Amino acid sequence: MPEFQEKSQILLKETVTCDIFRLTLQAPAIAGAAHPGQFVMLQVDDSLDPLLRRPFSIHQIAADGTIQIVFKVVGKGTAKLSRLAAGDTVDCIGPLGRGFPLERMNRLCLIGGGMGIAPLYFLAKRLLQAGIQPENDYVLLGAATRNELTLFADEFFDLGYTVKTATDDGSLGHHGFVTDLLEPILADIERVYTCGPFPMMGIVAARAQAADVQCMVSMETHMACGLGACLGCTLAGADGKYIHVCRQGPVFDSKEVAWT
Amino acid sequence: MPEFQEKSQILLKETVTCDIFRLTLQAPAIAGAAHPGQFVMLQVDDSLDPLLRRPFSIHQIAADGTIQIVFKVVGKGTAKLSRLAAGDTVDCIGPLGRGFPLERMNRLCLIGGGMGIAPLYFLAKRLLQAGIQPENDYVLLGAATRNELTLFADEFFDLGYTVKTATDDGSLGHHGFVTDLLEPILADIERVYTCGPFPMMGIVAARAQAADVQCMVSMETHMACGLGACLGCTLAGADGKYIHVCRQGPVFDSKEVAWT
Amino acid sequence: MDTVNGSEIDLTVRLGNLQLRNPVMTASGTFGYGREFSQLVNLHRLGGVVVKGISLEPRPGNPPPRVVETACGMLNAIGLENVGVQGFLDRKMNFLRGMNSRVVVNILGDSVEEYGLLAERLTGVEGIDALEVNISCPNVKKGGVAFGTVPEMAAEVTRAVKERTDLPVIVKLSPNVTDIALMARAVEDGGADGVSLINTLIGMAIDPGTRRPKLANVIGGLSGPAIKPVALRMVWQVARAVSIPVIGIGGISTADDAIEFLLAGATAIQVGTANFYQPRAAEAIVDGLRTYLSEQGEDSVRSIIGAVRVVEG
Amino acid sequence: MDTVNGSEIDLTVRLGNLQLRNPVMTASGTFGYGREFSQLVNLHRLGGVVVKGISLEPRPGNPPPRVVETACGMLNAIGLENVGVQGFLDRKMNFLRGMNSRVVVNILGDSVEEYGLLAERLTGVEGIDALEVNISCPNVKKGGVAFGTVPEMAAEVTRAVKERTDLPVIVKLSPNVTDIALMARAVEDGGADGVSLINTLIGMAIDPGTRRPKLANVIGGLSGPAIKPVALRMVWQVARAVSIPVIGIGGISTADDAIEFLLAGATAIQVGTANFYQPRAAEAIVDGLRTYLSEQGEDSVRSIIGAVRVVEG
Ligand SMILES: Cc1cc2nc3c(=O)[nH]c(=O)nc-3n(C[C@H](O)[C@H](O)[C@H](O)COP(=O)(O)OP(=O)(O)OC[C@H]3O[C@@H](n4cnc5c(N)ncnc54)[C@H](O)[C@@H]3O)c2cc1C
Ligand SMILES: Cc1cc2nc3c(=O)[nH]c(=O)nc-3n(C[C@H](O)[C@H](O)[C@H](O)COP(=O)(O)OP(=O)(O)OC[C@H]3O[C@@H](n4cnc5c(N)ncnc54)[C@H](O)[C@@H]3O)c2cc1C
Ligand SMILES: Cc1cc2nc3c(=O)[nH]c(=O)nc-3n(C[C@H](O)[C@H](O)[C@H](O)COP(=O)(O)O)c2cc1C
Ligand SMILES: Cc1cc2nc3c(=O)[nH]c(=O)nc-3n(C[C@H](O)[C@H](O)[C@H](O)COP(=O)(O)O)c2cc1C
Ligand code: FES
Ligand code: FES
Repeated sequence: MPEFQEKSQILLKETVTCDIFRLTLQAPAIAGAAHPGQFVMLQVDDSLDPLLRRPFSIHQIAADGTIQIVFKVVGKGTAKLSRLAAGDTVDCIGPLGRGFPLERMNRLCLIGGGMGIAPLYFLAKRLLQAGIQPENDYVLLGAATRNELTLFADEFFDLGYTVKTATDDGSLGHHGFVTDLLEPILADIERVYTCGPFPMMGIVAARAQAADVQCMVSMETHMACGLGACLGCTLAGADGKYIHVCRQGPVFDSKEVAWT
Repeated sequence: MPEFQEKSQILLKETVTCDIFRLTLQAPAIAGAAHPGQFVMLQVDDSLDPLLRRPFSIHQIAADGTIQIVFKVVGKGTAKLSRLAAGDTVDCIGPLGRGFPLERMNRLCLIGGGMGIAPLYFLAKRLLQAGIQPENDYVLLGAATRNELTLFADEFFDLGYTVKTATDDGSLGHHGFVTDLLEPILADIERVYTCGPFPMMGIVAARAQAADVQCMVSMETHMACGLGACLGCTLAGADGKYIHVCRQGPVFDSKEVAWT
Repeated sequence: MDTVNGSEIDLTVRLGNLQLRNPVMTASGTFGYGREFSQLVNLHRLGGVVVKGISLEPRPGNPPPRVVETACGMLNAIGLENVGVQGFLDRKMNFLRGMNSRVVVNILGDSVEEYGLLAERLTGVEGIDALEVNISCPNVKKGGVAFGTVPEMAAEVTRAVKERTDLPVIVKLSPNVTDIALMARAVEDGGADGVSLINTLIGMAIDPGTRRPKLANVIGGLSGPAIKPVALRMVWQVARAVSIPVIGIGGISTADDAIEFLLAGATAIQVGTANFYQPRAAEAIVDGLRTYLSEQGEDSVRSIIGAVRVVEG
Repeated sequence: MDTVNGSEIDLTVRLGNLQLRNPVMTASGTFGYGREFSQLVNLHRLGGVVVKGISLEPRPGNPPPRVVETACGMLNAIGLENVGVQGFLDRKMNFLRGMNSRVVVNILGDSVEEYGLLAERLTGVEGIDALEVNISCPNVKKGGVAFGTVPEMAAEVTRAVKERTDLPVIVKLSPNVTDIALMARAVEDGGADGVSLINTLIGMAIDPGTRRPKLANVIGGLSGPAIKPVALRMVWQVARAVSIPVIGIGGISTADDAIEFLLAGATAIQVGTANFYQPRAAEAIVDGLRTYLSEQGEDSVRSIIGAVRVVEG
């Protein structure tokens, strides 16, 4: 699979909430090769603190050679990224990893929690191009509160999907976990795609597996390289062996992952 | 002597050349206590690379509680500082060190080379307040080329001083070293103040000492703390002992310094 | 006792007989003789101040350049410049006595005898609460091998100091050894009341342009955040190896850093290089420690000492 | 031979019998088996690639988390996960043979015998140019003490490998020792054709919130720019202590870093952690080296090896 390193100019910086941002990056080579579920490793500048690149899912690509990422400020690296402005440049390696399978299936369900929503939009768009009827498919989105969700919910809705939301504080949609929205519709569904916090994906995986529905999960770990070289990004696999998130994943069948 | 640590907002950023900048910082406590020849230790942000603060001479203070610094981009720290904009904040400790003596004397000569010009402007202004006749005093300024010099030369001129310039490329004033300008006027002078590269100050000191003219020099070394604590900022003194630049200096009588 | 959210949080710790109001001290050589920071830091809020290493006679130190910045750290080759024990007593103690914080005097020598003599001179002086013995110095009589790299030599220095003083004796260990726990046990056997670690790692830097070492002394001591992981590992190893209190040092600049060392088994910590770039680091750590304890529902800092949760294989 | 400004600059260096087109290699464990970087780096431009450490049998490695970032560095506790010697020969060598760069296989074992067996298996394989012996591993038969901390054990491993191979044998030293020059001399006496250093410093990190070590393995290896000053100092000490070539490793990420090591006496260098954040670091170093030599008026990189200007007292 092709991989590129590009000096990417930030063309647009959108402020979603006070700590969630969406960047549009000029990255034609990466955009040209990207597949939903893949990610990029970003370096803000040549400062050695923080030292390592940070992984971000590709949120969207466009025909003009741009990619988008969405990120939340959680630490040093993301704080620094959030201080950049349109016109600044970041160093971008990608597209990395194995993305979501796209073969034709009826009745899909995309479940995103928090920043896990990011890769699902690229997936949702690509599925449309593959000819899938979005009105029969569900997009379930969860977040802490309303303003982390409205932008994304609207965008999935505009694609034609049936969108349901859940917030921890009840400010939008269901008051509770996004996983609660899955139970009532699970019977209809042939495949679940999910990305979000580990416990959330664990619940989704358990429910899907119980109902014998295929479930694709996008995993997160600490990554030093993103290239399969450091062997740092392991998680426990269901068979007792370790799985390597950056190269074998980040997308796995939920049955490959040890959830406890 | 009072010292303060202030979060200082950048009120104005002036671009002197492509790599020389002047910042106006909101630092009322420091401005209120500063003396010409003193310096501040600046920290750009809480990143650990670069780790240490960087020393900059106080170029000017104003009654509105601001100070100015002038700096040239020579490495990581100054590059980072140069990327800040008005509205950004830096962490500032000062005023530090022992500044220039100001007792009334006739016929002074201020000699600045490169960024060594910075502290001399504060000195020149303070000397005026002390009632000195600037037209009898010389300001000799040297730099690599014209555009590093015009702004400063004009400002000293506007104070009423007799200003002479020298540039390495001959684009302004004397084509050669600023030290060449000293010889013809040295006989008239009672005290020389100088700040600039070590070799330049060495020549100034030698000529002044030969003519029995008092010469005050502002020294530079690597500083880790600027507070007299690390003992890292030593230079060889004329008496074979070490002198500590941050507390005993940065201003010394040229006779205290070992110039070879 | 300090109060946060209505509940009282006890920050006091004991190093043998010595009680500290809180576990946050400043490290030798990075805080001068206290006074240098008095305009910027509230010295009374610190647990203790360890002064710049003192020798029998004043020392001029090494030629410049003496300091150079490295990635997230710095190298220094100050060469133990100091005012000598008499100069210290005459000119520095008066200010230090005025602080509420404990005063620990760091000592260094060229021979076992010098350490003993220094201990004698500093004992019985009002305002000196403890001695910290820097054994990262060359033993001139043993061909310049550092005291801190040979267990027997380290133990001998410790005994020599203990014989001449009734002050608590903290021995400061050098990290430039294969087995730090062995060194710690040696000085414990020598009678040390506590150990502090780490001193600087030995490092070097070269200027490609001039091809010269960046330090006139060629090699120097590496300190700062860069060394924190090594320091923390050593503190953890030593805390499990000895039963005397351990003081953690190395790259500490935030409350989280300090908490890591306490969890690893340190009874107190020292802030070093951070004083240079953030003079208020130690004070901020005292505040941050209190906030952490309150958030974690602890009423005493002592509850977190050695509380790292390690599942051993 | 490469040409800059019309003049030819010779970047070749020799490690014993082995000639490298330039002194820039990639370090074991940081460059996979080469292929992982093939999309981003021109592998043919490198002096050599040292592959991830290989053991007799495949190893699963340690449980996660295995890596954590530190100030200007990182800790890893990969636990020497690897495909085993057979898996390596079957699945990895083919790609490596296609490169113009030298292939060095890094080996590790639990016992002296394992090292010997590995050497045997890897000798006579087309495309393998040298062995690098990682002695920072615990000697299971000697209670888990690392081979690399005891001179006799290090020498024994070296001899065992030399007896079973005619490939150049580079022994990779651990920095977690009191006297690195002693270790280097021991492996030189054991017959090593070269030494490489440093492997990682042992470090630790703790999460204040959970009070758990950030690595499941509790301790791990510290690498990256943070350790460069220590690595450079050790390379300088070793280069003066032995007469075999020295390969410098530790925090190298720019041409200036590499030049510091060459000046200190390294014949070649390896780029480790920098590959993670800047995959093109090694390539950029080759370019930067050439620019530096040309600016300094040197026509061969060999002129700067050991050329640091130290005025000894
Ligand atoms: C494949 C993948 C895709 C991702 N996509 C997105 C995305 O689209 N949007 C988004 O906001 N975040 C995403 N993340 C998470 C993002 O990488 C982390 O939030 C970011 O690295 C934190 O960096 P920091 O310096 O701000 O935080 P730090 O101060 O380094 O740490 C803050 C928190 O982030 C975790 N973290 C730190 N480094 C990493 C790392 N290298 N990998 C994973 N977690 C880390 C830490 O454990 C800690 O809990 C993704 C992670 C992975 C592995
Ligand atoms: C008392 C004093 C007043 C100064 N006033 C000014 C001023 O008004 N304007 C100005 O442009 N510069 C001034 N300097 C110099 C300024 O501090 C350095 O240019 C700056 O620290 C370089 O930082 P850097 O990270 O950009 O460069 P680095 O990458 O750190 O180094 C680049 C060069 O700067 C030198 N340098 C690095 N750190 C220091 C340090 N702490 N002290 C001295 N030199 C250092 C290095 O030796 C090197 O040659 C002053 C220095 C001192 C000691
Ligand atoms: C400039 C400087 C001078 C030092 N002087 C001494 C000293 O005199 N005696 C001593 O025991 N340690 C000395 N140290 C070591 C520190 O006390 C401390 O052990 C070391 O710097 C590690 O801590 P840090 O990373 O927080 O700085 C010095 C360190 C620095 C940076
Ligand atoms: C993730 C990782 C894995 C490593 N694996 C090995 C290994 O298998 N064998 C070995 O000899 N060294 C290994 N090392 C050590 C490196 O080769 C190198 O010696 C060390 O990281 C210091 O160099 P650096 O600071 O440039 O990374 C590893 C280092 C890292 C960071
Ligand atoms: S992140 Fe390095 S192997 Fe996956
Ligand atoms: S800079 Fe620290 S004592 Fe002068």
